[in-house]
Amino acid sequence: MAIDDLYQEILMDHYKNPRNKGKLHDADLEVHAKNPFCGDEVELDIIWDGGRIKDIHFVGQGCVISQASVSLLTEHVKGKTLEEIEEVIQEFSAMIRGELEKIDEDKLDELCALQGVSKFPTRIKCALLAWNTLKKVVQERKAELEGKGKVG
Amino acid sequence: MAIDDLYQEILMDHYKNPRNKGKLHDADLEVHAKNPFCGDEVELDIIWDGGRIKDIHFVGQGCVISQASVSLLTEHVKGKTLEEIEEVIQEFSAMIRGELEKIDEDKLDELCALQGVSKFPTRIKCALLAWNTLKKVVQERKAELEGKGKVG
Amino acid sequence: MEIVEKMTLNVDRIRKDFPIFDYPDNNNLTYLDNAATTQRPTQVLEEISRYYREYNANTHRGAYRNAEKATLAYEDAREKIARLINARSSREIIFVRGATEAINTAARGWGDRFVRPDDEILITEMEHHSNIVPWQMLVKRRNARLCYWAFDERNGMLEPDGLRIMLSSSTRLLALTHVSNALGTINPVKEIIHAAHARKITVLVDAAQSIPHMPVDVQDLDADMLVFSGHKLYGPTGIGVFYAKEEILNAMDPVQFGGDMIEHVDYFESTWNDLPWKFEGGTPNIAGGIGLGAAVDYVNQIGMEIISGHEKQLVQYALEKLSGVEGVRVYGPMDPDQHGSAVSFTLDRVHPHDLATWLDQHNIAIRSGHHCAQPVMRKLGVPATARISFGVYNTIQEIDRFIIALEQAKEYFSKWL
Amino acid sequence: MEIVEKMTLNVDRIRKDFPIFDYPDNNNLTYLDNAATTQRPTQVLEEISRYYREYNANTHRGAYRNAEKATLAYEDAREKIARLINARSSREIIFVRGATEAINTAARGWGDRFVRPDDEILITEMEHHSNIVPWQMLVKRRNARLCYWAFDERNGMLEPDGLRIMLSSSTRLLALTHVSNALGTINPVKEIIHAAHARKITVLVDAAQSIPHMPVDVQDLDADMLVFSGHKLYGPTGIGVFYAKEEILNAMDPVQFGGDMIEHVDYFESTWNDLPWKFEGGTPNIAGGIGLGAAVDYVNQIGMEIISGHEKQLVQYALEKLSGVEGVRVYGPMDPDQHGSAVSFTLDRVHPHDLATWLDQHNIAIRSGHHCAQPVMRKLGVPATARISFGVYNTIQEIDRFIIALEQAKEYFSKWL
Ligand SMILES: Cc1ncc(COP(=O)(O)O)c(C=O)c1O
Ligand SMILES: Cc1ncc(COP(=O)(O)O)c(C=O)c1O
Repeated sequence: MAIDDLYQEILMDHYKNPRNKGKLHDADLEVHAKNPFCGDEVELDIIWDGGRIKDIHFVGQGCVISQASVSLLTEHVKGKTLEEIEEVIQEFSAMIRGELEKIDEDKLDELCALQGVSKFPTRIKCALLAWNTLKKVVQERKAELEGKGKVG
Repeated sequence: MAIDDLYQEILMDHYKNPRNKGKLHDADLEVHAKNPFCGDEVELDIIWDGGRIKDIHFVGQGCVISQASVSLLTEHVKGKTLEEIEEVIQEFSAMIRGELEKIDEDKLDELCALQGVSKFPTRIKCALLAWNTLKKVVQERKAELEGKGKVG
Repeated sequence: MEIVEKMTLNVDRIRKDFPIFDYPDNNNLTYLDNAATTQRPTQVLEEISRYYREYNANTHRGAYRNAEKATLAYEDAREKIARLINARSSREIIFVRGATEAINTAARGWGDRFVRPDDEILITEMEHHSNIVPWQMLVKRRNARLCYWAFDERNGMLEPDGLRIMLSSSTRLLALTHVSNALGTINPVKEIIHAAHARKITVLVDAAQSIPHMPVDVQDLDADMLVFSGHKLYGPTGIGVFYAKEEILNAMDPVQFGGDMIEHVDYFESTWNDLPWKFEGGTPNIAGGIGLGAAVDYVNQIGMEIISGHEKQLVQYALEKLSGVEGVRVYGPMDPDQHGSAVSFTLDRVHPHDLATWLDQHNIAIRSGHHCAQPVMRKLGVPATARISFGVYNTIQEIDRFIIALEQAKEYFSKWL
Repeated sequence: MEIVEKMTLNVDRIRKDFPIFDYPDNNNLTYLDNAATTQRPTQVLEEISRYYREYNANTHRGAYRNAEKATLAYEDAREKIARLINARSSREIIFVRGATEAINTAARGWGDRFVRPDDEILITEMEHHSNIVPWQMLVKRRNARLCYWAFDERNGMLEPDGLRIMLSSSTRLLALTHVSNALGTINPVKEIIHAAHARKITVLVDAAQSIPHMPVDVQDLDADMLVFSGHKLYGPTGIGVFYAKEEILNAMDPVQFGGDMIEHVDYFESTWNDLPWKFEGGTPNIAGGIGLGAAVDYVNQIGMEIISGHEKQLVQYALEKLSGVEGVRVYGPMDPDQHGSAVSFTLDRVHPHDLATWLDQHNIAIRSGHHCAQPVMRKLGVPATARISFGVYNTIQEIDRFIIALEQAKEYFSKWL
């Protein structure tokens, strides 16, 4: 449990130079997530392209883990389909919770930089804050598209 | 702490043949006392004669200790002045609570039969139920008479 | 499907888990007041001690390891309780001080929100004060009405057609006890809930006297809300459970406002945290929750079916023996299948309180009084009863010892009376 | 009159009383999160254990010896608490779960009864959520108004003329913290109460952060109501105190209805038991009460003046050292005489949560977050702060260790940021 396992260089870089940060003014959707116990806040702005995320930005403040995690999230899900995103969320969450026996580096790619969080249980919520919110968003989008008969 | 220390013959006799039991229909005052934890209830009916209790009866149901105690109370305070009664109440309560070094047998007389209660803390409330009520009654009577300038 | 063998308990081994029986001053204690509170096994005490000595910290808020450990242990206990009563999720388990606080939470959080003027709250005549007074106060606040479902004083059973008579179109809630602490009656709550639901009536079950003594499955019963106390389930004092279906908890208002139950606090408005924390304002009884989790482990390890079978034998034996004592009157059902682990009785001409003192001198602890059920006493026409009640560690021999002492008490007092 | 010598504490000996510091996995723990919860000394744990192992029984109801013993121990703890805060009588001491439940009890039992439409409730901007949200909800229920007394963000002190400005003829209650958990500010509650009483305004003091750290005398302060939590005073979780003057308690309505708090229960009406039990519905946290009594004995045996003096030294040292670290910003008063045992700060460019994790790796436990005081954070313009807070067992060496680790953290993170 060395501290460097947690604060990997990639994360520090994303914290310092966050990707896709700032409001998307023509967003289809704007959702807020908040960790009531530490005050971290994140807003996700999303533009849909049918069953895909066409663009995604975030606004927020918080610790290295939560901010790097959401910055990586935006990079990782942009352009993906709802199904692909669900798969990543599932895999990523399992990694963070320490439930994966073997991490699929191909699938998670840069996200692997957050694998150290699993050894710091007090930080799991920080890493998952934006992801849990996105999970709900994706579910709702799927339901919406199904309602319109546009999915499948 | 033999059981016979508690259940003295005098008490059994008062339980079986309570003195001054039954309503006093021309009472000046009727007060109720209740032990919420065991359901024992006692009603005291009192006729005043200035600063004295002229007559006192009780109605109630309960255990040997509470009923013998109130029966003895009526015998012991009838005809006494408020000051005398306060003194007995004080002495009696101290005996029951086990706070007396030496029991004044002259003063307490038959009431000494209840001294075993001090060794049975679960029964102290039973023994004091009627006495605590009488204490308040006497205080109020004194205040009333003082208000009328009749005491002293 | 598990097959439950009709095993008998190794009570000798179980008694060794309970330090109270080894304490010299207690001198061979026969403890028959389990309906008031049970004893706690070493396993529970050690778990509490472990929390305080090894990882004591506040929950949910800390950014260091012991805080996380404490949070996990506390939330793990919640999971254990959810499994014990087969809740759909641990979000449905709210930690409170005990059954009383749970019912008060329901009356404020659900009642103040959903009970309208002239609505009826139906309770039974055999409720504990904790399942009476919160509803008396609710109906006063809401201008609603309280109604009673009567029981038959001859056998302690609810009047069979009571529900049909009592349920009206304005009945909003039925709150009733699973097992009566004053009569021992086991109520057929599953059937009752079914009938109430047919009329869209919400049902709260007071399981304070059933959870410790028999398997209880909230989904099978389809209970909307259910409450119990940890201290009657071999757990610590100051902890209990308010269970309610998730949709009910979502619709209800929280009752304790403050730290941990909020999401966002602005100057004039606040929003609430997710379930179950929405209902847990302030630092919780962390050691209590963890201890209750250990108590659940303890009963699971023995097996609730087995505990239940053991206690049924004790109840059956006690009912038989007590009925055989001349001058004894037993209240409640005489059929052990309808009788929970508490047996209420009176002995002619001997007041229950005198009897209790007499038995205490023989190191037999029983309860005397109104058992916080004054309406039951009034109905039975007695000021008080004596009550014996069983736990996993009680034995047939203890009942024998109690019966002998009871006979002696009768003899002692009849000398005089 | 006792003469209090300015003794210094033998902290080494005191640390031996706290098993947490001996537990190997805790590996030389520096515990600086005492404002969240303190550690418990062996003396408290043993007293709890003694109750469970030797005389475990329910209180107030039993007719056997252990029930009486348990009742006496529980009521004796109440006496100890009455003496600790110099209450007129133990009837003024109500056991609750903690400060949060105490404030909720005041808001329901006093507020719902006495607050009228358009009345004002005045609180300060530096309150803990537990002293904000119950009043937000009360004013909604009663159509009353909530007002805030501002503090100066530069020094964490209440605006000096705030009271004069804020108090109006419709102010009914002032609820304020004695010591702020987020800023450390010690408020001059005695003078404030005096000014409020001149206008017949009732005052509730949140003493959660003062009782464990300084002598508090309710008669000297003339506080109408005062609340605190046992777990911050070296006592168990799940127990705390609601103090109010006897005439206030008599006038208030009870809030928890059920067993033990009633005198008489009829079908539709009930009457209440005497004080303090009128407010204690249901089986109480008996072990918690007894444990809190033992905690009071523990602090008395050391001496509250001495604890207070010791902690003042720590605070003074911490304020000095922290201010010396470049990039650190300390909140709240810089004068140690106006600063309670909690010190809040931020470190430039390092988020408090990251700092806390970093320190945790060095076995230093601090708090990071909004400290359940979101309005304070908003006023300071930060999302969160880091906070260190002291107890009787902390030392100057631990502060040194913390400062060194803080410097290292700064270096570590500035490598990147
Ligand atoms: C049937 C029943 N309901 C409620 C209660 C109240 O439980 P507690 O005092 O633990 O809140 C009891 C216990 O006395 C009980 O027997
Ligand atoms: C000032 C203040 N008030 C109230 C509370 C609430 O105390 P509890 O969580 O023990 O109810 C706290 C503790 O967090 C506090 O610091």
